[in-house]
Amino acid sequence: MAKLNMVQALNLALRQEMEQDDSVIVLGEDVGKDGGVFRVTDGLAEAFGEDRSRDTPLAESGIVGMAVGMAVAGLKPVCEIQFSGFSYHNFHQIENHAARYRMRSQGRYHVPMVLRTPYGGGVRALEHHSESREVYWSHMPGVKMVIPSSPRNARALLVSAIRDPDPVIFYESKALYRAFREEVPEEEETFPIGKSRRIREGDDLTLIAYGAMLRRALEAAERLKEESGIEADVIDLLTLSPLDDTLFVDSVKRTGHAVVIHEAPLSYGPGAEIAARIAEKAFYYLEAPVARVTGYDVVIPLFARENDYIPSVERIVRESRKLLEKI
Amino acid sequence: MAKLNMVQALNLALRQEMEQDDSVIVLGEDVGKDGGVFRVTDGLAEAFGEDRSRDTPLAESGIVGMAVGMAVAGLKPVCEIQFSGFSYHNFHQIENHAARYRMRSQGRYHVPMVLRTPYGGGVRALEHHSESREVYWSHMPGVKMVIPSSPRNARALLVSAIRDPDPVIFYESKALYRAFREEVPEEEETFPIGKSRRIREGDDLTLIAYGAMLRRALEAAERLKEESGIEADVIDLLTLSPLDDTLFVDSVKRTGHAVVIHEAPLSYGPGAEIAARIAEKAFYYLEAPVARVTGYDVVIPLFARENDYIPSVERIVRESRKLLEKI
Amino acid sequence: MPRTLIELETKLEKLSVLDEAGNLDKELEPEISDDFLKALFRAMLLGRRFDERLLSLQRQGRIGTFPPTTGQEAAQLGAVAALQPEDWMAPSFRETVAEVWRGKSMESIIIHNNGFSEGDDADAKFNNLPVSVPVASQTLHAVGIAWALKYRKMPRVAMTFFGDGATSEGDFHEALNFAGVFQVPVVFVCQNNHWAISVPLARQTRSRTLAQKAAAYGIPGIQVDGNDILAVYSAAREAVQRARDGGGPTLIECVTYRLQMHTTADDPKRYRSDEEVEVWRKRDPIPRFQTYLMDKGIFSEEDVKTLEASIKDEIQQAVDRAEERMKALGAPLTMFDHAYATTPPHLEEQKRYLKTLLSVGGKEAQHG
Amino acid sequence: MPRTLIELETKLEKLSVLDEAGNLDKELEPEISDDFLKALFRAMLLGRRFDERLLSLQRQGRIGTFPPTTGQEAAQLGAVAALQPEDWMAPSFRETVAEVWRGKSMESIIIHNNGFSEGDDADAKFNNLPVSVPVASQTLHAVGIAWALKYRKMPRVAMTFFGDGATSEGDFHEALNFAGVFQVPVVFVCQNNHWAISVPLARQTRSRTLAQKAAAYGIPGIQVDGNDILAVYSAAREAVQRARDGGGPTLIECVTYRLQMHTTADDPKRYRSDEEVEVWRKRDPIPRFQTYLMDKGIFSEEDVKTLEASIKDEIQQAVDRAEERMKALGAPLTMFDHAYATTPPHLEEQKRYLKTLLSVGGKEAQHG
Ligand SMILES: Cc1ncc(C[n+]2csc(CCOP(=O)(O)OP(=O)(O)O)c2C)c(N)n1
Ligand SMILES: Cc1ncc(C[n+]2csc(CCOP(=O)(O)OP(=O)(O)O)c2C)c(N)n1
Ligand SMILES: [Mg+2]
Ligand SMILES: [Mg+2]
Repeated sequence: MAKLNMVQALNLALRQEMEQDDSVIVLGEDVGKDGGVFRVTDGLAEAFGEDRSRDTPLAESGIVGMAVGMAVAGLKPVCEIQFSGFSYHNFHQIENHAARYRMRSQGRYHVPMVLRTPYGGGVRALEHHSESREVYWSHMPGVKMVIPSSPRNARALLVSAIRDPDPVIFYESKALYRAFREEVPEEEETFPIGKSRRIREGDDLTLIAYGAMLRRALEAAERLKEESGIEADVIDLLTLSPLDDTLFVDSVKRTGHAVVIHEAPLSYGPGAEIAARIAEKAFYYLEAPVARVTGYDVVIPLFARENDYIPSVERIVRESRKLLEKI
Repeated sequence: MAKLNMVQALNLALRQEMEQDDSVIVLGEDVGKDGGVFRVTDGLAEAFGEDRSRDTPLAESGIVGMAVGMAVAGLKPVCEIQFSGFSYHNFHQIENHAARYRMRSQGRYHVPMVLRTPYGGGVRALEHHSESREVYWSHMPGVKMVIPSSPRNARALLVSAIRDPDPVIFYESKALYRAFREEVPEEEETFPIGKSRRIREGDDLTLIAYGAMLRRALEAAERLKEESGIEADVIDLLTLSPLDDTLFVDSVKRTGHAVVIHEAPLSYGPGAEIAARIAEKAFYYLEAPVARVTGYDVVIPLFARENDYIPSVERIVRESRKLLEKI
Repeated sequence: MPRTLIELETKLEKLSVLDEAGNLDKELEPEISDDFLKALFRAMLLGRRFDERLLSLQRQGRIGTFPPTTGQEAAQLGAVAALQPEDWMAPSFRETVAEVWRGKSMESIIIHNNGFSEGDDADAKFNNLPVSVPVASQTLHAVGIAWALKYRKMPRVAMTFFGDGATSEGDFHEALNFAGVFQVPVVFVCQNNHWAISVPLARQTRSRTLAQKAAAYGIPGIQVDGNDILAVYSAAREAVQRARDGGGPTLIECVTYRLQMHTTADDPKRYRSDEEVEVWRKRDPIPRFQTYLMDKGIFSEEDVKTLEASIKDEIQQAVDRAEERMKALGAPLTMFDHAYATTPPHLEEQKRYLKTLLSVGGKEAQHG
Repeated sequence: MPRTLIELETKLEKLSVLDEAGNLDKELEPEISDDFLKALFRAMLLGRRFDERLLSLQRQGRIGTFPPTTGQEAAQLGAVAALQPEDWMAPSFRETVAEVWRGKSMESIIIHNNGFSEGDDADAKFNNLPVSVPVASQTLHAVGIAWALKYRKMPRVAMTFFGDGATSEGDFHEALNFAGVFQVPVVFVCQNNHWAISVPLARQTRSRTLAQKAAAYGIPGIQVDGNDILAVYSAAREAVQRARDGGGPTLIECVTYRLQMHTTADDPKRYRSDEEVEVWRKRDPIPRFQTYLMDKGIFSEEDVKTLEASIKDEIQQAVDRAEERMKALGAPLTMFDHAYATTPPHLEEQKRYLKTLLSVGGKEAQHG
């Protein structure tokens, strides 16, 4: 097992899938020689040829619309959209087509494509390079929405996404790309799309997060324990749609308290669905309303202020304590 | 006062605003001679000239991007996107620009535009002509999201939207366009964006709806009363963003029970935010979880089956009863 | 330089073979077997009669809204006639005539027009995409398919259809540009029927032809008389052959006219004059082609009569079969069937819920 | 017809005035006053030195990522030099030199490059849009502005900038098409710097020039040597004049080269050779223009030295002022300030919440 950061882990997933299956085609802006602006596709064009890690003209709808056609014709395209802030350009190709060819053709055609794109703040980037809009894709019928939180699960989930017969939107946290390394086995590893994971056990409180916020939730859990003896259960959602509510609902049944954390804006954000599900499925166990620790309902500010926007460990700790004091 | 259907009421709003203010410009596909495929802009080109009700080439990003520029330069464009199913083509122009020029320019520029578009099912239309995706816009910082439920409030809200200094997404229910008539005063009438309305009073249950579903909620309330003596408070949201939670939270504090109804899919739908807000602000009053009566998490089926997708009065009644039995 | 003109890398041409009266430009006459010519004529006539029948069904409330094809038969058929079944077709929404040529049953079309997804089945022998309503969006799918064909070294091509209005969409631009850059085997067939609902061509673009838009992508463009099936076929055959031979994409503009309303929900009197329609009625592609066949001596007035009768029959049978089949359709639970390869738990749950609703209340429980 | 060539309605041209060595084509020399020529030269040199300084600030961690302009000064300045202050400019993200010409302070640019929205202020005398990061999207805003100018019968024009890569985006296509149809006063300036990050022009489009894309919209297109400020200025002045006179839009392709990295986060060694860069270094727009000015006898080596000193000073002052001003910036609550004209209740609530957070924990409460 090698210790890899998330960029390397994703690269490993792509490389191995491309080796095994020549229908896997990477395409996007600068994914060829340049290896992607974050280097996730580094070396793929050299290893597999330019057609397998295909630089495209600068047009997101073109990339995704072309991928839809490739997928319908039997390939497994993995598109890279350079930043999720530019994935709105291809929104109609996903909503109107990738998500629907199976239904529209009564099952004759389907769209086994992946749309990888970096999301989220924390890397001192320009406007449009730091936002979180996972709800747009999570609410969309016909697609799946996945957000890994570590090198190892990123690799396993990307392999599963590539093999999935339906379109998968795959958000990669820029803040996590090179944040830390993890043992990632050389052997094939997959992780089922549509399953969440318990990362830490505790009976006092349930922390629910995904992507970059999972790490903060874990740190917050450690501090809650150290500073106040509070034991938090931590759930990593990993897939936002279809949403696996079994683990967090069970957890809340034990803890009676939940905090959901995300970078996306509060209103109509992912936390709303989590809170609604918990209320629906664990109402009589809840001792306080689900707390939402999230971005604010404004565009994430330019980078000098972005850390005041993104939920901090301190803030998670504070809201968790507040929640428990209410008991 | 004339009795107008919603199409006529919207036309009145446009006509009067255009009369008063020559910076109001209607633009879109077929809004000129044809008067719009639903005739909302009927007669405007004749009355005000072709430049004031401007047919454009067939390109939604073009329409909206151009409107952003017009608005920045001091006009008040009112775009029509022929069906909300094609508004994803201009998604990036709203998310990346309309919603941000004020912020990006530190207040120097702003975008006083309206994007009108028909949404929702119930008129036996083709694919892409029947869906509800109001969440996409409601979650988006920097825009406002309005959905009227009757001719009179449609007219008043459209006037307010046109005068609003910020971008407003204005969803018009196709099912309501010609569903019924209402007295609409000739004199100017506005309705504040960001305010909900109580439409019916009752102490047993709160029904929360908007757009086409408001009528079904009201009908359900009547049936609940007649058949079971249940008195429902009915709240018409009218604006989804910024969301006015005061009325429905107060209501739930009295009734202890809430049902939220929408055509949009369940997961990450508008109902999730409503349920989360109620839990946050009226937790200790809630006697049961907020019930969500919504579309399913699939693309709305072609029209032969659309009525099995859209919440029916019967279904609202049933879920309301179930909720109260749980007391 | 200094101040010089830019030379284009590919040709932009115009082509016409049969004139309005059916007179032939002998030099340009394509070689087509008599049987194939007759098959084309039958398909044109069938397309026309089926369109008329759909219109009357719609007026009787027996089908929903649909987009008529009358007047555009030559443009559609001339293009698809150049394809093999295993070639791909990515239609827009107004290619009923082309779809029927490529194995789609009229019965399915009626069922689709009644809002049943079951009408979206297709003959497995042909690689046809289902209709695509969002204007121009399917052109990119054709490019993706063509990319896959090239990658797999398959001797096949993709052909995509779209209207004059569609050329204004960003997707059209991105599709042609990608096709040019990747030199994939795709043929772009624009049915320039002069109207995008109420918007005339002159307000859609300032370019004098649509074919010249090919210059922006460094690919060949050709404008043909779209009511002249021989011209359309010649251009399509050439483009398909070039694509099959690795010569990359072509843009074909078929100049034609929509003689009917945009869809049955549209009233063209609001935006265009009867005189304009009359001018184009005289350019009807069917009589012109008939004259050619008769002049050629391979077709008689008698043949036309026999043909009309057999077509009438075929259409009636399709209507009957469709109406019979639809009686058995309508079970709402199928809405969950083709959402994903495997129905995820939350959809199973929703499906069970709807099933319960239906069982408690019967139909009434659901409908508002 | 039958088979003929399509004739275009407008001209597609190429233009060059000064060659690489600074030699003049006398016939094409535009009339420009000496003072204006000198002002242009100063702006070019200032642009170059400021870019160099930004690069060193970035390498020292004193500013964030930014897109360098070195090599593209003539393309930008030649174009904006044809505008009046009240004309509108809709830049992309790489028009720093043009922005400074049009009243934007270097101080603001530094502040913006440090992630402070306060750097997005602008000189009220000039109608400049803020930078637009989503490639090509701003071209539509320019069309909308030009539409408004025409509607208001104002004798002003809009000019928008974008790159070679931008021509692939759907928005570029929609913008040019709308501009053509509406015949609005807009000038599209493409800085073809041969690269879109790592993608070379040849993979961006198959068309030999970008100027010829104008043919798709029935508007004039011209390709100019973008490192020749006299050529750029001539073409821009002509296009601006035509637009002002009601003659509609023009597409100008400025052939230039990005001598530096795409942004400071980019490593061009991964995708292009030093040799290629060297070829273009010889075509640097600045020495060429300097030669012209010297040949013309209105500028000496001595003048250059004086100029360099004054520029160095000006830049240093801007850096100092920016660093001073930034000390007072950073209050996070401003993130709520320009969301809407009136802050809605839920944002007031969120603002209060953040205020509380900041007050209880100080900075530490917030930062992760
Ligand atoms: C993206 C998109 N925008 C708008 C529509 C609504 N619409 C359907 S057909 C049509 C006009 C299409 O014109 P054209 O491309 O010329 O094709 P034609 O209808 O003439 O065959 C419009 C505006 C749509 N289906 N898709
Ligand atoms: C819509 C969109 N997609 C992708 C990007 C990321 N990106 C920024 S600049 C750039 C290349 C732009 O190339 P070009 O238009 O030639 O301009 P240049 O950078 O050369 O000035 C890309 C891909 C973006 N900013 N916007
Ligand atoms: Mg048309
Ligand atoms: Mg470039």
